[in-house]
Amino acid sequence: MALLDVENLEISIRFGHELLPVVRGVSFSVDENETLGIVGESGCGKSLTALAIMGLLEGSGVRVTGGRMRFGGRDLLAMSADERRHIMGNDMAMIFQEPMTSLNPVYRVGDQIIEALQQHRNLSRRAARRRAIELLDLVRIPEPDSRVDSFPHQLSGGQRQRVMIAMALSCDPKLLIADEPTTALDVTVQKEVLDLMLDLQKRTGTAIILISHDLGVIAETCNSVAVMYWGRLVETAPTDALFETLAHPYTRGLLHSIPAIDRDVDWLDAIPGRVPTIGEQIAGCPFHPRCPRAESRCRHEVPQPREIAPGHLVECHFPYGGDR
Amino acid sequence: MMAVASIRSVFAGRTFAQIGLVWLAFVALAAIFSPLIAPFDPYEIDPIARLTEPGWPHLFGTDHFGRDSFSRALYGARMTVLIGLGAVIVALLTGGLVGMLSAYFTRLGHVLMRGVDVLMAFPALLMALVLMTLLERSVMNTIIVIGVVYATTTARILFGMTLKLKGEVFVDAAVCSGAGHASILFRHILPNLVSPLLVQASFIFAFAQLQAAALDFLGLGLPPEVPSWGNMLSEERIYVTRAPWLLIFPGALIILSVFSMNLVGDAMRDSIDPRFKDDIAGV
Amino acid sequence: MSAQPLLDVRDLKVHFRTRGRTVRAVDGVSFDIAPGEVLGLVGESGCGKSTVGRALTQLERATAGQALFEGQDILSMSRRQFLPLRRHIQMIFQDPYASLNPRLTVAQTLSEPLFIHKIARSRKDAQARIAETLDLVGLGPEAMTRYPHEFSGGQRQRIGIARVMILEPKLVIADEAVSALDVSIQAQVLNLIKKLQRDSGMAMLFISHDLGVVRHISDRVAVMSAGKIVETGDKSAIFEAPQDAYTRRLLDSIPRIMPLKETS
Amino acid sequence: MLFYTIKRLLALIPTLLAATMLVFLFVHLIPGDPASILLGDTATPEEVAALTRELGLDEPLWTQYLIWLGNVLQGDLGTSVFFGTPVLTVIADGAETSILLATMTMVWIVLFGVPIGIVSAMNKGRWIDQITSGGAMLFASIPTFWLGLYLILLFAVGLGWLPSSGFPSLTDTGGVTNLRYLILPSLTLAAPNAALIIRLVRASMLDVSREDHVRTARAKGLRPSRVAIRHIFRNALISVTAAFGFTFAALVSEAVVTETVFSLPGIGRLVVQSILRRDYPVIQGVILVIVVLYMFINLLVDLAYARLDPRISLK
Repeated sequence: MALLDVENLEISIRFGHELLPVVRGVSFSVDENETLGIVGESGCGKSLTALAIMGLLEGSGVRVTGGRMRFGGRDLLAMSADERRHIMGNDMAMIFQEPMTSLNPVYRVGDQIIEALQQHRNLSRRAARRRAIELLDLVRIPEPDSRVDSFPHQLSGGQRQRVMIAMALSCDPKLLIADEPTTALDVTVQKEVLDLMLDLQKRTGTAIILISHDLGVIAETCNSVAVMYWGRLVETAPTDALFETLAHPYTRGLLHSIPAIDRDVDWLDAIPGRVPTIGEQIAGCPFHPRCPRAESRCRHEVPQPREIAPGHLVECHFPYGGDR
Repeated sequence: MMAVASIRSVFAGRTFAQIGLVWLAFVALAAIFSPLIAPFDPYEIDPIARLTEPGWPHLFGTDHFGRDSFSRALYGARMTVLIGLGAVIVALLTGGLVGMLSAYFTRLGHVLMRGVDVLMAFPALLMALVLMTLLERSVMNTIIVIGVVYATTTARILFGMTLKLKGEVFVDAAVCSGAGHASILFRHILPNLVSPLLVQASFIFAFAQLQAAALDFLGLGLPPEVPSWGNMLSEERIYVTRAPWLLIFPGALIILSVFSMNLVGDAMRDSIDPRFKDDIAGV
Repeated sequence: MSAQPLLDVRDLKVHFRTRGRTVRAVDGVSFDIAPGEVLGLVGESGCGKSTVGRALTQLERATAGQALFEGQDILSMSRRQFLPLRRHIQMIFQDPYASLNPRLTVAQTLSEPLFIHKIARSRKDAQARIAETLDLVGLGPEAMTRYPHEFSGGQRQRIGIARVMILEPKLVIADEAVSALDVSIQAQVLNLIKKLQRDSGMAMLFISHDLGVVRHISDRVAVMSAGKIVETGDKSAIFEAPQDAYTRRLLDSIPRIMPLKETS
Repeated sequence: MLFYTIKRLLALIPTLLAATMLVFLFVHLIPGDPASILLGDTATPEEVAALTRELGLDEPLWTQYLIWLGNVLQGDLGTSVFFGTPVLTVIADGAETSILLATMTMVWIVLFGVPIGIVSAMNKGRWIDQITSGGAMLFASIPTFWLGLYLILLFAVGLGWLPSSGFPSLTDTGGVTNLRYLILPSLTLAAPNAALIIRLVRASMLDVSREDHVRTARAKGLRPSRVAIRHIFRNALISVTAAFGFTFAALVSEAVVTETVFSLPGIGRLVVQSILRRDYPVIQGVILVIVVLYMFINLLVDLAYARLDPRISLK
């Protein structure tokens, strides 16, 4: 059994008196030493999925309305709020997109790490502080002895994200969820932060779920990839297999939309149409209005996931490389 | 059509704000039609009918001059609307303009806003009192004084909001298109300020009522014979034990109207651009 | 490179004074753009690349240096003197949500430059030009009476491009013009910009942090770091054989997707 | 921090000077000869002439201001027309009442405003929030004097629990128990201001609770109460503190009314009475004192603000 098993997850948003499902039928699993990438464009539901796993949806008008999530064999959705909190920040930790605003501006970064430590570990303040300095050193912050007493605004964006990572790792989590952790950072810093995360994973075996809109980041970092479109996982596969087959027309379109860094292409093979918004209603396959392979069946029938190769699932009636 | 739809959406599901709106509509109607509705002349003294209890024909009873309280209350609605609107107009025309221009023309603004800072050092009612000592007690002067008092706050608020809009990309885009100062101020910035200004105006309207009532109470507001809710309270307060209704009715009218205006302002505030919420000075 | 560049920027400096400190946002930048040429200006956040664009449109005052547009120094011009030149030097902004006035319809937004520069003689003339330009950027004439909030991000950026194209400028400064868009939409808009540039023969200063995008659209590339240009060259030279250490580091940092096997 | 304090103090000087100029000009805006105005109707021509000379009233306005400012800096605010004693003494007589009243009011405001605001924010949308925030808005809509009159009617006249008016000094018989005279006035004065603080605490906390770092705090597995106090309230306190300056201004305004309603011998009532008595030196003196005090309170608020928000003081 995998460390995290998500089965048929459904998340809904309250619109007035109605609950509108915005994430549907999402299933995947992650194990120790693994990095799963979830990729998709804005509003596809990737961040909601992450928050749902972490248990941070509560109070935002958004909630899990179906499916199962098992973490270390325990049913996350059946847990009480207290039990959930015991796992949060302890066995499961999260880092967010905006390093500039994700730390509390009025407390020193050391104190914020210490707070996380003392919440789950029975440590004296002195021991916690020592551990905080170790952690800052671990995430390669220079002069951790003095940086521990800095306020967030005194650090650069990259350093703040390192502090976030140190905080997330403070209680040796089994699972780390990183929601667009490098999107706000420059490419050079992005590389350092991603390298750091993978390096730490090698040492601790932490499972990672990396959420990103950037196929490049996913390709370089993850063992397996889940492509999300309009609240559904349209393609899930080991990274190599995914980029080799590009079975789903959306996955393929997404890749072709990215201007290459090492080749000259005159015109990009762009996906036509626009990115659907989260509350929109689409009959049949959600991608059919933009899909070059769409046929009448796609307009009426929602494709179900099917396995085109071991561990390679596609939700498409006419995937590339499949039999037409 | 669009305006009606947006008013609906602002007040949808806000029962209290809706009630407030209805009450304010009543006050407005009373203000407009008071000469037609009022059963008595609000100034008419009747020494025989002093301090009569509420009943027929004196719905709210009579005061110690024997004047009909209900008629005075109806005419008082007029003062309420007059002072509220007047203060809003004065505050927006003086302070609003200063704030907007100061934010747009930085150099001028630096000087003007320092002046506003100085005036802000005078607490509102104190400033009103001082100004009233220099002026005669009249309706016009009361409006001007209250308006001027809120002009400083208004200037500050508009300064902040204009500054935010001036940094907007669409303003840069207009500059790149070649738009001049007037076009940017009045075509690009001002229309975006209308909704937050409406919210601010409703709060100024509410504050102005309380200030006017306080001035009346201190004997430094409207001339005492003018029928206003503040004067009704102020004139009759010594009879509070003998004729408590004389204070209950005008007091309730003030509270209801100010409360309604605050509720309406609060509802509208939730519907405006969140960036401007912190700028608004209100309840 | 042609004999007479359209824009010749020499030793441009833009310094900001805040709280007694001087920030040298742009510190001696020189480059030129030939008519019809696309120069990509690439660099990381805070390197001053956007400030260069803002100085060239007088959104920011230059501290020193010259920018000769068809031989005239635009930096030393007053707001009034610069006005007629604005028609020829236009800017596309990053954020499609913030760059359109929410209170104006598309037609109102697009007619503003037409009337300022006296291109349209009448309302009818303006309408025709607006419809034509909207068609050019892939929007129908029904867009005219609608407000920005009725459009998606990609469509709004098309409107922003229409506002620029309606003036038929000689030089367009695109400041992170596709950075706020989703990947699939970014590709559409990039194709559009490239097509419009080729068809109209306008020159472009394309400012971006995204090296892939810059490679795709530019003829030549300038790499900027800490207020200075560290390397300029033809795009093949910059991307295939970078000379500067910073350029190399930048290129090395980009995550790559393994070359895909074409299956279809 | 010390550097910041000094910087703020220096920045205060021009505003302070400009404000004193306005206060000085006040007497000159009143129609009539300033010396006669300052001396009242009963003054003899000799007295008028003497004061004209003393204040340099025949000199240019600029010189007059400097003379006046010099006198003020030496503690000479002129002489009360009504009392015939130095203005400073008249103000000092009212100071005890007003300071005690303000302190007691502040205690109520903090005691009621902050906790109710926190509870309101933590229960956003539930009935307890609707009652507290709606109730707060209602209290902010009540004219101070009306509330005062009815409190007197209920607790003094009706129930007879508390005195209705006046305030004997703490040094008089009764000592500290004389504070009971200030209970009703301070509650009257506190009501609308506590209401504003409730609304403000609630609004600021709701704003902060939407910030990213609160999500980080929750992701640590902290208890909701800890997140609410240590992360949301602590950060909301920054904007709440900023509002305390305005609260002081509101207090001064409403104290004028409250002291009149309860016939308290404080500075607020002094202003009103002086205006009615046309005792201009006292009016001028009180305004000056209040404006200077207000500026220093704003300075204190700024410093407190800087202490609460490390982004400001460490810049």
